[in-house]
Amino acid sequence: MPNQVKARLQSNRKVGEYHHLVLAGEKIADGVKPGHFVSIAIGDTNSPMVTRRAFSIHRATPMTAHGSTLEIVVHPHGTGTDWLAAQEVGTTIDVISPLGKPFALPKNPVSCLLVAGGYGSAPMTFLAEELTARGCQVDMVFGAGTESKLFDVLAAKRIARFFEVTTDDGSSGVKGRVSDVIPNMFLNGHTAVVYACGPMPMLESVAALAKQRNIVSQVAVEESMACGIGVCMTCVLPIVGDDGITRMTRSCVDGPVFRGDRVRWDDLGTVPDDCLGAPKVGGH
Amino acid sequence: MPNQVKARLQSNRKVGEYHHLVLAGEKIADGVKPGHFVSIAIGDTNSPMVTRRAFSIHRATPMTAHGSTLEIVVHPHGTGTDWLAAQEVGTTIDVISPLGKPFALPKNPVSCLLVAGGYGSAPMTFLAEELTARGCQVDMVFGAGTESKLFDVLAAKRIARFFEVTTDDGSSGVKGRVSDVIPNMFLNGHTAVVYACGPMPMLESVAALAKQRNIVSQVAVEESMACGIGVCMTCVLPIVGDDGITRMTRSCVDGPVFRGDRVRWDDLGTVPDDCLGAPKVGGH
Amino acid sequence: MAVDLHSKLGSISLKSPILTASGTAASGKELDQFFDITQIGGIVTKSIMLNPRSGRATPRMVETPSGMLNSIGLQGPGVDQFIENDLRWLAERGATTIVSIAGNDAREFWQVAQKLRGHPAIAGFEVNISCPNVANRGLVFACHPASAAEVVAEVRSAVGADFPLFAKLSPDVTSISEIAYSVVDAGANGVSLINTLLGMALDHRTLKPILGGRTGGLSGPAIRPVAIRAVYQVRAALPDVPIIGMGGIRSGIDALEFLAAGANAISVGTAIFSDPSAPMRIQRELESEIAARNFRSVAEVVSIAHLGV
Amino acid sequence: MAVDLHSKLGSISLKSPILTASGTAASGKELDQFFDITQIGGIVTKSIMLNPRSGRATPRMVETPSGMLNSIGLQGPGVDQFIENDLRWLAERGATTIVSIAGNDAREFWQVAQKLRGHPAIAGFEVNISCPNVANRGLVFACHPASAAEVVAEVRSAVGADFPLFAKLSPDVTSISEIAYSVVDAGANGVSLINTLLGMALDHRTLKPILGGRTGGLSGPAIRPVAIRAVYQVRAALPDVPIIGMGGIRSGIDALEFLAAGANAISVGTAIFSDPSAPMRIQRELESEIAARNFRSVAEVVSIAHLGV
Ligand SMILES: Cc1cc2nc3c(=O)[nH]c(=O)nc-3n(C[C@H](O)[C@H](O)[C@H](O)COP(=O)(O)OP(=O)(O)OC[C@H]3O[C@@H](n4cnc5c(N)ncnc54)[C@H](O)[C@@H]3O)c2cc1C
Ligand SMILES: Cc1cc2nc3c(=O)[nH]c(=O)nc-3n(C[C@H](O)[C@H](O)[C@H](O)COP(=O)(O)OP(=O)(O)OC[C@H]3O[C@@H](n4cnc5c(N)ncnc54)[C@H](O)[C@@H]3O)c2cc1C
Ligand SMILES: Cc1cc2nc3c(=O)[nH]c(=O)nc-3n(C[C@H](O)[C@H](O)[C@H](O)COP(=O)(O)O)c2cc1C
Ligand SMILES: Cc1cc2nc3c(=O)[nH]c(=O)nc-3n(C[C@H](O)[C@H](O)[C@H](O)COP(=O)(O)O)c2cc1C
Ligand code: FES
Ligand code: FES
Repeated sequence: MPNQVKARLQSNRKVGEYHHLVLAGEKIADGVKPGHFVSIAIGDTNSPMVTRRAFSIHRATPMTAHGSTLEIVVHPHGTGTDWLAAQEVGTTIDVISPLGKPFALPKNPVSCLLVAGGYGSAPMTFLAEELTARGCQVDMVFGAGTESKLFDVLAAKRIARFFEVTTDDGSSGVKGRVSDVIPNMFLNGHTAVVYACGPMPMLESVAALAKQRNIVSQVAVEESMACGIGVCMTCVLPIVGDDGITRMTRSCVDGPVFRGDRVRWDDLGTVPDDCLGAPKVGGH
Repeated sequence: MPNQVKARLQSNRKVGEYHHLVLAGEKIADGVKPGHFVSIAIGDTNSPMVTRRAFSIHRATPMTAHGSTLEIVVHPHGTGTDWLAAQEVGTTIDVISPLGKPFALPKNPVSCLLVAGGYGSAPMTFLAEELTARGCQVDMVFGAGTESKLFDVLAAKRIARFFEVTTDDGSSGVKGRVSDVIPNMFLNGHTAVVYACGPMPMLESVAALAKQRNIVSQVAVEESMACGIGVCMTCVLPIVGDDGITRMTRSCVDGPVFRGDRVRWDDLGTVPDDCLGAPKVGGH
Repeated sequence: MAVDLHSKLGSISLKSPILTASGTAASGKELDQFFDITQIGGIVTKSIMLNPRSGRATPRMVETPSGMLNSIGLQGPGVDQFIENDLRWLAERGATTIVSIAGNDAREFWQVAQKLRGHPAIAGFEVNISCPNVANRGLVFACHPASAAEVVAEVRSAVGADFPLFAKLSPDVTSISEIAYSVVDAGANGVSLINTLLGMALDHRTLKPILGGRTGGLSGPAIRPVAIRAVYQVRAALPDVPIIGMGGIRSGIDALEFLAAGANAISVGTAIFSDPSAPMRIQRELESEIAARNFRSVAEVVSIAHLGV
Repeated sequence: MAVDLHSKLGSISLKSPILTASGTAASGKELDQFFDITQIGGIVTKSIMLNPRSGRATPRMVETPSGMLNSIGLQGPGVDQFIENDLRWLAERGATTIVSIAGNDAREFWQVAQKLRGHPAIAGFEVNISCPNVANRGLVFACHPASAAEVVAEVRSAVGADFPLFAKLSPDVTSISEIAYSVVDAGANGVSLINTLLGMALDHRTLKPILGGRTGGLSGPAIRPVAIRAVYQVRAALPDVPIIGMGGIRSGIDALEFLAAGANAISVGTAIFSDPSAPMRIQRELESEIAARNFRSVAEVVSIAHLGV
């Protein structure tokens, strides 16, 4: 059950190309699990920006000195994220938390690989801790275009058994993409479950690699959202249900985490003909 | 010739219900005379507020340590003025200065009465100094609803020969309106020219009182403006020209200062039938 | 001073004039997490069609200055599922419910209405003849008096005489009053004004339309002046017809503007996206705006802009 | 990499696609204090009528979310004064000039055109058949194909065959493509899209319409998605007709969006009010936006949104 909280911006620290924000407020950390996200209102009541912005929860800490806190990682690259990254400590931020379905955790202490692209690493150390607490083995791989777009590498090094970094330009770790190193990590780690958060093409490749090896994949997708709470039908993508039927499914309430093998990767941005209620010829 | 200046907010001081702002920038004070006004853009380039805001120039000081400076007095009571009053020292403000036609100054050293209502006192000490420099006698009267809406009283006391204050609630000076004290000040001061800046009803009464005694009146009107530079035709009011013909006249370029006897006070907010190009029956 | 918020929408009496806008509140369940949906005037549900419908391809949304474009394309579960899940929940919850219905042709409207007629949970119908998110602009019934009237007549024949029926109109017409006449003439008890304006935005990288549906519906504060004008015009043309006003309402003063222009009730839409509790907040704000002007009831302010004009 | 900004607007060739929007730049004299008006594509002058005209009562402006309403009502000195003062100045200044003309009936349009025909300073006419600020909505010629065509035909007969003539259309119609067809059919070389949307706002204190004219025209970024849609639709319907696009343009990327949607040139209007040098700034920004996408000329980006659709 999400709470709408007028939070206080406790800290705003630039980390590479991102900003690490700490938000404090009553109930802001209640019920938060790895994979949950928050939505944040942009600007004042007269703001020309009428939709909220979504951010993965990096960390949630109930009951600190300043009440509960919640941490996010912001990549400023548009009007709203620029605004948020520019806010000063002390400002009041309208936050709704938690939103969405979190990562499903394995019942048994199995070996897990956590794959992140860019700010997709935001929820990963949080997830790694939960998994470790359940006795799971945790391996991790972070990929990014360049070093300044990597986040939380030190924490990952600390918590992961095997940890790899890839960058497109080779400025850090292996030059290349996460998909170049994942196969070996699957082998060395005897991976049972792979978790991924990052750009859609990366998620697709992770899901494909996992499928080849019958590894369960859990991917956190990123679709454009207007409401973030399930009322507008903006954030849908074609997902295959337990009944084998494909539906245009809301990623804000039924996701953002989906099983990788349930996402119709080839049909993203379309409505597959076999999708429930797909348009007849001539379209809707 | 107006300059568009990216000015630096040098100081922002609350004075009663107003904010006294000092703006610094190259050329910002060039050619400024009492009665000129500036226009200020509100918010950033994505601002939902698409029109500028107009403010009388309180003071203009070419060539200080920080370049030229310009001072205005802001009454925060709407989205734009609230925004401006809330800006912090150091912010960049987009200012166009100077705009409009200033107060006409008498050729000879005559006796002048300066009448202000509310923030209408902003340009008055500036005007008083110019008049004094020309050897004119300067009397002043400031009126407001209540004491906290009076501005610059000390400066006025210093420079004026006779000075009166009126407030509707009697919290300062005479309880009542400026029009209650003006007749006596005309007498005692042997007023030849009266200058007025403030709410339209006040300007109307000043113009009427002046007319009765064949005193020349110069009033700075306040009409809602979209452009402030003469291109949009928003800020018009019915003014009688030298040729005796009434025209809907732009207050941003042909005003804001008009001779009181040229303003069609009874017809404000209408288009008089005898106005040039007035609509036939059925309207435009 | 307490304000009487009760509103009469034709034969429907509402706790308050604040409704949700169709398609921005689903069926109320999600919003009920943020405020008690039984405490506002009512819920107008997402337009429902006969069969399950996938809606359009993504992207379905673009933010624009003080507004947004959407091209959802009436995604929904179909009327049977809607009755079984959404309507049942609304009934149990006890929320005043206005059901929005849509169809590809007049017959489908009739079929949907048939299935819903007489359902105890339904206080009235909003007939969405103005959705811009259809492949064929010709399918925007509200663009033509005749097709608009035909649909309304069909629905009327299905739901029975004088069951509350509101026709939702499009602002993308030469004369909205003309359309309003025709739908009232065809049996609508009232009209809902306005649906979104047809708009488009291009992707700054590809320079192609962003939306999967290419065009989309413009909503939010940006369109409020158009909506106020539409309500004012239709109120002037049809002095006694109940009007549900909407378009960019995000505060109590906005809501008051619509009431004064002639709306008997108002719907909150896009504002919900930035503030899920907007309908409740706006209801509180409206109450104090009314009180601040020394009125005692909503009834006193409805259409007041037309007095002495 | 240098970008070739030259634009062809039918037979008019422009230094750049950036024009001013009629009624937001007067006749260019005031703007010339802020930037050299001969360095942009051209000036579209305030719509001029036969006789001096007072315009409507004040207030004439309301700011709205990301836009504004105006009810100026075509205030102007009349065509004779316009020729003697404004046109003379523009001629001396050497600015490319498109003269916007208006009238209360087709005959007045003809009379105004007669007086202006053949004037050496005039590169083309924009026929304003879409001003919403007229007492009688029936007078908005652009709302009806027949009346729109009639006015255009009259002006055509006055200015002589194939002298550049642009009909300025209103978005407040059911089908803007239909109107575009009819005016081109009647002899317009091209169309200007869009004029303002009819809107209204109420005074929060009195709860009555703020504007002296009650209704007004909505302009500014708020309407940009409607304008882009209109340009895209008309370009799709009339692939070869020159289009002047406008509506909420305040940056180079906005201008690029209009060109890609199908405009051959664009007009900057409301943006001038917040930034008098906007046309020049937007021209610079447009140049770098085009270069950043590795295009070499304006011609390459015009209508590009329609490629492979
Ligand atoms: C579940 C989820 C988790 C996310 N986690 C993070 C995170 O941890 N850190 C981070 O920096 N970003 C994250 N994003 C992406 C972030 O929400 C977008 O970058 C942001 O909304 C863009 O806003 P803008 O104002 O910068 O861009 P604009 O282009 O101004 O946004 C305009 C509109 O489009 C929507 N939009 C645009 N791009 C995206 C996108 N990629 N995803 C969703 N909505 C979009 C915005 O919400 C807004 O409504 C996440 C998105 C989702 C859906
Ligand atoms: C020549 C001139 C000199 C002025 N001098 C001062 C001054 O020294 N100090 C001061 O505090 N105010 C002054 N004003 C008034 C000031 O411009 C308005 O109070 C201000 O524009 C209101 O903006 P807002 O955002 O608070 O209100 P809003 O209601 O948000 O303004 C909306 C729109 O209406 C216009 N508007 C609203 N009220 C007025 C008004 N009274 N006059 C002109 N435009 C208006 C605004 O410019 C804006 O375009 C002056 C106005 C003029 C014309
Ligand atoms: C995402 C979205 C979906 C909508 N879906 C519907 C719909 O299904 N049926 C309908 O009649 N109107 C629909 N509308 C229109 C709204 O009900 C409303 O008429 C319009 O958005 C104007 O109000 P607003 O500015 O407050 O949002 C939708 C609007 C949005 C933004
Ligand atoms: C104050 C004002 C006056 C206008 N006067 C005219 C006019 O005289 N003739 C005309 O064709 N359009 C007129 N317009 C409409 C503009 O030319 C333009 O079509 C419209 O404002 C949309 O562009 P914008 O959003 O960039 O302003 C006027 C617009 C404004 C804001
Ligand atoms: S963003 Fe509105 S339903 Fe998911
Ligand atoms: S404000 Fe535009 S002409 Fe005066």
